[in-house]
Amino acid sequence: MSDLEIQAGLGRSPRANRQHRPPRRFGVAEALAGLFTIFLVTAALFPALVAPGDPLGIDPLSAFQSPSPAHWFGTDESGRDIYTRVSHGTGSSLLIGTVATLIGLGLGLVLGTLAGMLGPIVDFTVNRFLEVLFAFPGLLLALLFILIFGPGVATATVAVGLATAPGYARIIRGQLLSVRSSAFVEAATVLGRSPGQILVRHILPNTLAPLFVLGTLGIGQAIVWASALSYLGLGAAPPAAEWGAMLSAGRTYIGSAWWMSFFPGLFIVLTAVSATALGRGIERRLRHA
Amino acid sequence: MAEVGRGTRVFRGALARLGGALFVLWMVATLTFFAIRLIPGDPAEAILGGPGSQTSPEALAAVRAEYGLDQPVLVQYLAQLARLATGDLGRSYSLNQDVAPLLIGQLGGTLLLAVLALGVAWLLALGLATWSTRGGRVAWSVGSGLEIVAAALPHFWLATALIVLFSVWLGWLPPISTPGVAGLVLPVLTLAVPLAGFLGQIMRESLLTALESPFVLSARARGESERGVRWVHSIRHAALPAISLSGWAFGSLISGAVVVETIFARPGLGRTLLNAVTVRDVPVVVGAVLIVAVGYILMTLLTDLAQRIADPRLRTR
Amino acid sequence: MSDETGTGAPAVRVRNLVVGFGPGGDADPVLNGISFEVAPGECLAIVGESGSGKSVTARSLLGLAGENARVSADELSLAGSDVRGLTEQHWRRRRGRDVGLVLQDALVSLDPLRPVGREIADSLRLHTDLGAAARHARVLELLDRVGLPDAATEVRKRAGELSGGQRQRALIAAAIALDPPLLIADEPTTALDVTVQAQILELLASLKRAGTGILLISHDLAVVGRIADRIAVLHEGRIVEQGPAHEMLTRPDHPVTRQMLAAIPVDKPRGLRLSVRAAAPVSPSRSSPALTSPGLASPGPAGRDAPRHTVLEAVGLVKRFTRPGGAEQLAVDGVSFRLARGTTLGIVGESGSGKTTTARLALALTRPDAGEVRLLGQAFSAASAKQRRLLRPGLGAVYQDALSSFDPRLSVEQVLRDAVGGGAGRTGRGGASVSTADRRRVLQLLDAVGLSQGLLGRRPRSLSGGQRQRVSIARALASEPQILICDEPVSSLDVTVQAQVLDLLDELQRDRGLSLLFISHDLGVIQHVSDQVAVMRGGRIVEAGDAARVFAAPEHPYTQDLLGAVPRIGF
Amino acid sequence: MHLSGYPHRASRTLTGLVGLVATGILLTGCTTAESPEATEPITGGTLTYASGDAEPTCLDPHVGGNYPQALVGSQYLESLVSRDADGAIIPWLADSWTESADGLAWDFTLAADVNFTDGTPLDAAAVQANIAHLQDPETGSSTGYLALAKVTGTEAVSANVVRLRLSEPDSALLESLSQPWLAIESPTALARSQDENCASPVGTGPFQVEKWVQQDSITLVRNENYNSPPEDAAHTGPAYLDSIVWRFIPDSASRYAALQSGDADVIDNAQPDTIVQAEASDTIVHLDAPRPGASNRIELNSGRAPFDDPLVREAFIRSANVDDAVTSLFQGTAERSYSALSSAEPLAVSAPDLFGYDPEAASDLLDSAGWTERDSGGYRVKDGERLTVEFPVSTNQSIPAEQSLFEQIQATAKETGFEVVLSPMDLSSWYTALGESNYDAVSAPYTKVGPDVLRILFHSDGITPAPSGYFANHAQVDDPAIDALLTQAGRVTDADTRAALYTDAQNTVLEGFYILPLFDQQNHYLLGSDVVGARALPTVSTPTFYDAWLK
Repeated sequence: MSDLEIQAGLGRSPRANRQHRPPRRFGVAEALAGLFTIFLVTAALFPALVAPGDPLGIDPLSAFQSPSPAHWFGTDESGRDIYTRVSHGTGSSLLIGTVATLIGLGLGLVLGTLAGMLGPIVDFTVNRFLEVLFAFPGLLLALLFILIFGPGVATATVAVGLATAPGYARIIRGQLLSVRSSAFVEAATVLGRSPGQILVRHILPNTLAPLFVLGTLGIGQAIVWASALSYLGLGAAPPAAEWGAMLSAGRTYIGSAWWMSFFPGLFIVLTAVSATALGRGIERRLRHA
Repeated sequence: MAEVGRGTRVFRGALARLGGALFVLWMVATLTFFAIRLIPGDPAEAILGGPGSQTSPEALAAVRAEYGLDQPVLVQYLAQLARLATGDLGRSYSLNQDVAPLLIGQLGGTLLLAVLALGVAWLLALGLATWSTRGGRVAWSVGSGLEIVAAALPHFWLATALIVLFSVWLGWLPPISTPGVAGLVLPVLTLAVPLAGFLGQIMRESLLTALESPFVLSARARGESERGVRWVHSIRHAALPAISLSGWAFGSLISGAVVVETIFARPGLGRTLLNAVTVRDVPVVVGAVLIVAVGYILMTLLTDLAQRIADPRLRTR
Repeated sequence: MSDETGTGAPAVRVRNLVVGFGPGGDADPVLNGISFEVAPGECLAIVGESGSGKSVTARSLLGLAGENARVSADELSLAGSDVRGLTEQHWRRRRGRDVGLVLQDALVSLDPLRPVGREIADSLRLHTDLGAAARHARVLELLDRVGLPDAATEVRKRAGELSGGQRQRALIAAAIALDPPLLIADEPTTALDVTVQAQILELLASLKRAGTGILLISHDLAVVGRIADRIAVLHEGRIVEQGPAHEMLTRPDHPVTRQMLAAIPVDKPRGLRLSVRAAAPVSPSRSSPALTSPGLASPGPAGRDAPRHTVLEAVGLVKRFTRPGGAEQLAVDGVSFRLARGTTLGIVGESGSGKTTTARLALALTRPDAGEVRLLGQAFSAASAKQRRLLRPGLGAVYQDALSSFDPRLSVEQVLRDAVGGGAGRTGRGGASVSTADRRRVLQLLDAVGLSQGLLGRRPRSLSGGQRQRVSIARALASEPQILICDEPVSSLDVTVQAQVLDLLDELQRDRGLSLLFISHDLGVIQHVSDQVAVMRGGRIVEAGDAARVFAAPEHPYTQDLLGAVPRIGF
Repeated sequence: MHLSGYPHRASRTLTGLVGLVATGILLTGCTTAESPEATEPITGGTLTYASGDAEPTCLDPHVGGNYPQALVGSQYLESLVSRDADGAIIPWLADSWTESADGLAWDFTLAADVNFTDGTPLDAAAVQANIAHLQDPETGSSTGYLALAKVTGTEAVSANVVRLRLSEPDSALLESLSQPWLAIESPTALARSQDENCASPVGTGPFQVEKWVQQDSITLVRNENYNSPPEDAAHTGPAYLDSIVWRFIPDSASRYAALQSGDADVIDNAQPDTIVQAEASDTIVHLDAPRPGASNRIELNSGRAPFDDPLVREAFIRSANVDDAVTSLFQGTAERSYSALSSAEPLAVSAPDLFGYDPEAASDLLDSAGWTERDSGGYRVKDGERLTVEFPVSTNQSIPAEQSLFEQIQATAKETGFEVVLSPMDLSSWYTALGESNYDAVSAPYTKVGPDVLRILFHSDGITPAPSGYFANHAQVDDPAIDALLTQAGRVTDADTRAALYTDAQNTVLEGFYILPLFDQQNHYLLGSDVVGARALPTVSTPTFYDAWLK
């Protein structure tokens, strides 16, 4: 199991029941998540739009200022505006999250497809391999990877990707197997379709459709992980405006300047939450539409 | 199916599982061994204090001989396996002591932390799940909202927040691990809350499925009270999937321990591991990874067992 | 059955019961003013099709209609006392004591994690102050009463470890633990095989004789005919007709009742229409058109009496499965049959008899461990994959669960296009290779199965069961096959819808000279559709032959049991 | 190798000659300043010390020899001599000493009836064993080893008089011997395996090692038979405290929180912001004990472009706005330094005018140095080469505030056109970077008492790595004139001559713009107000709790 499998699994919850669950309409949560995501994407693509300032521009004499109209999120030890930094950090954080997720998905897709398509022997082997990978809890796999290739944003990103791959692989495999054994694939066989046609027409589309959702859920987790690595001083390095790095820098001053670590952390959490909310929303729409 | 047949099958199943576990262990060892080969630089030099310290050729040669680094890789690999089999995890570069006893010493604290956190997470999750399904859209939304947020909380941020709140502002709890129980509260909470987020989501889903299922209807039709329906019938169904997650939970707890032990200055596997990584202390890292892997495997075996106990259906199949 | 009503207050009396859900509930209630009563020792059957409001009725009598349900009635009394506006606590005291409930599928109606003994003891625990020992004794007594042999061991088993019949008995035992004056049985036998069904009905009848009032809820007139004293036909939230069972079954007034009766295939000669002749209604139509008097349909095409040559032949099929545990199981054990052109071969058997495996073998979806399937005189199961693919167009298939046999991503049109356009699948989403020819074929197919073009854009998920089955038939016909293999094509449908589908198949067979391999657990259906019959049990064909002969004079005892168990109208 | 944990620095420290250590125990912001000594000391209690330094891998400071070892070692080990607050050498384990006329032999008379905590008596043989242990390559001593570089042999003149023979006069000898890294340990204990001795070294100190739980804490208990306090101690006889629990809490925030919550009584490596808070609070006492030796400075690698050009070095120094940074980051807890030496050094030459922030001057200098164009990034360019400054930062050795300081220098220097590439790295990578001379600027704090530190830092010998692989002359100053001055100063015994020589040397270095001085090496302790009588040893400013007691 992996947090992804859980997240993904939850999307597939049984049909709603009046008594206990609210109708699966487009909820307020999803709306908010959507808005925040729009903000994030804007900040990532055009940071200047949401925060005109220079994320690295120092102003020693106005250091450690608490949140104020002038500095919404306050300033850090070098007088840099936290809001500006957080906004400009969005880009790198999202990038890290996305790339890591893509790596994870990519590997997962390869492994999953091998296991799902190439018959029992390959399946068995891949499964064992996955079991082995699962024996390294995510962060450990990442740490091991960093031990080998040294710290840094790039390695951290790949590390997170690697750490999440097994989860994806297992989901994809499961999806593949269930689709392959599904009645409509059989029906297609009965219609005299060749395995190739069935693969293209039915199996792949039905397997890959959920990946988008998975990705959305994954990005949130990936960002949390990557920032954890940065926090441990193994990822992005200051003064880079990366959330995790900012947070760890801010922690030194937690007693005197809580805002330095609060806001970057807040953004990490909100991002992850939005990703989850959106992912679930999309999932439901895919299922009950 | 004949009772005899079942008995033998169960036995065979146990054997198979054990074999699988051993295989995984072996693979883990192998994987790490060859992964370590990828580390740039001369291991012998690393052993002699890492890069930067310019070591005499003689010393290097000596170390190579001692660690068999002059042997062909395959020989080294087998030697490594042999050492591992005898529980010898090598010697730490940075701490100048044998890895096995060092890590074993650290293991206790981490396990205590993990077990407590798991327990607390369970309670939190169960409580939230049952409360949020008590009825009403508000409870539902609040419950699921809390869980999603909890699941998204990074340990390092949560820990900081808790310290600021309970230690700095309220001054109720020590910000670092102290021998007493008080010192455990914050670390355990930090680990438990995000986990509870995940477990809670699972539990509520399965709790709802149970509550909506016919057997609950027939229970109600027998005059079962709401409490009865929950605690006699639904709760076990809610627990099942969460039990099956324990293996994963253990993993995530270990990951969390790395951060938590560092922040709360708790001695433990995670902190040792992190230090080892930052100073590139290969034997310690490998040792820690192996130990965790063993733990994970044991955990999954236990999980299997627990599931069988909790869900009779698995026994008959 | 006699009509004599027990003394004392009726077990339940309902007058003008109205139940609505949600905001618009009052505007369009699910139950719209129904009234009935059940006396002790009497059995009232409420019969209706899915969506008619049967289950809501049952739940309303238990105060379990649901949180957001609005229940109102001029009278609603259990065992003589008014239960309107009872608080939850008061309801709890009555449930299980004044009224017991038996649900359809005991596998899910009993807690799979608890021993049935505990489930049964629940009501005792809740309503009496019996000690554990006393409860245990009572449980054994109950199990004995519902006819569960060696109860002592059964109590410790869980639902999953019991057979369907045992489960249902246990469930009934739980419901009657406190001898409630009223027992509500909601489709108690639907999921069961005929023989078991008969036994359960017999059990209910015995309870009735013992003085329990029974409210039997079912979609199947034939079933209720066995024990009901009175029958109420429920249609769209209203009781359209109510009266003594005997009259209702012999001299129905209301069209809906007639339609239902007509739809029962049992003892209806081959080719006799079961459904109303109309531009095949898309679902049990709200305004049911006038029923045309059932008459013999025109005898099929000359093909029927012409010398039959075999189109599909199975020779000594054997299929083994290995269970997870490693134990081997013979699913199909030396099955042979021939399907002659233009005829229908019905394969009947109870669950686990190997019917479905046989179907899959016939479709060459699984390889037989021994024996072979020959299609149109050519090796089929033995042929190479490529060869088989060339042969497949000669073979169409209709499945029990139509929905799952459609790619969830595709619309009706895409599904049919795929089927029509041969390799059309190659070009991504169906729309890509729009050939007007394909389009025309799709429309023809729709027309053939009596579906309107309006459905083309819909997803199968949004169709009714009948419509789905029609679509899957249309798909099966796309390749102009000579053979249709139907695996339980109607068993998940309402009787009237079933009737329509059966008629449709019959028409198609006549118009196109199709040969049908028709597999079902329902003897009635098989009897109605088959020229030849094969009765399967434990993977073997125990009896086969001309349908008329087998049904008239069954030779094998098992066949006799089956036939005996078939619920029939008429006394 | 000597690892030092975040946020500590100065893991290699040689201590040498001369100089007063201002161990001003500034009890700032402390309302308990109503002279604690007024109340009678209370015996008993356990003091919890939370260190931000990395946990030593060996508790015997002979092995390796870094500051973390010195910190804890000062509690249970003692040296032959010590220093008082005025910087004068005072007797400790040695009552007295004499230097031969040629300065090639020193005789130390040892204090009478002092025993190690294992019962072994302190005698000449014991000292000989220690010197031998320090000089034995197997021991792997770095600091002690180099401090004894000039010691060629020892002999026991009598049971309690030991003689050290030197290859050449060494006026730094006494200071060297005063350091914790050259503390005297029980020869019996030293005879054990190194692992054993690392786990529980045996000395003569007021406390002794009871148990060491790796990765957690070291427990020290009172030495009941203690009888060898240094002259400047406040009392005699055993210490007041029953025991000391020595914990390692790398996270500065946790550390300070622990002090606030009373889970720790003393913490080191206090961060500026916490110091400010402490001074505001009335429950926490601030003890500022800056380290002797070099100031905390950035060294510019004159060994390679672009800093091989003095103009560029000056330009860089002028372009860095250090003053504002120090103000904002250290919030008044640190004084800006304009000298190569710690302000603790009387001979320190301070040249404020050389290190002022002056962007205009900086860009003029660059122009004249030929770095005229600017590229799209606004950085200076010369023959297609960008004006880049590689600046490896050891996360172990530079506290966060310092790292922030570098970031600010990076920012201000950018305006002038320097691209400063800060690369935080772990210690071993950092050493590698230095070893490969793959840097243009670096901050490597260096603790060594007395101006002799200049020889280590700026003598061209310091460019070629020592056997251990470490080299100290990061500025890669290769100037015969400076070499001559420093070598001579290392030998002469006449104070004035030495002063003159060192002054010349410093001026040459400063005017060569080899270094950018920042501030004294910070060394701040915070004490709970219930802790009375704790002080820092005037040697290398490590704390001692011999006189300390808990209210």
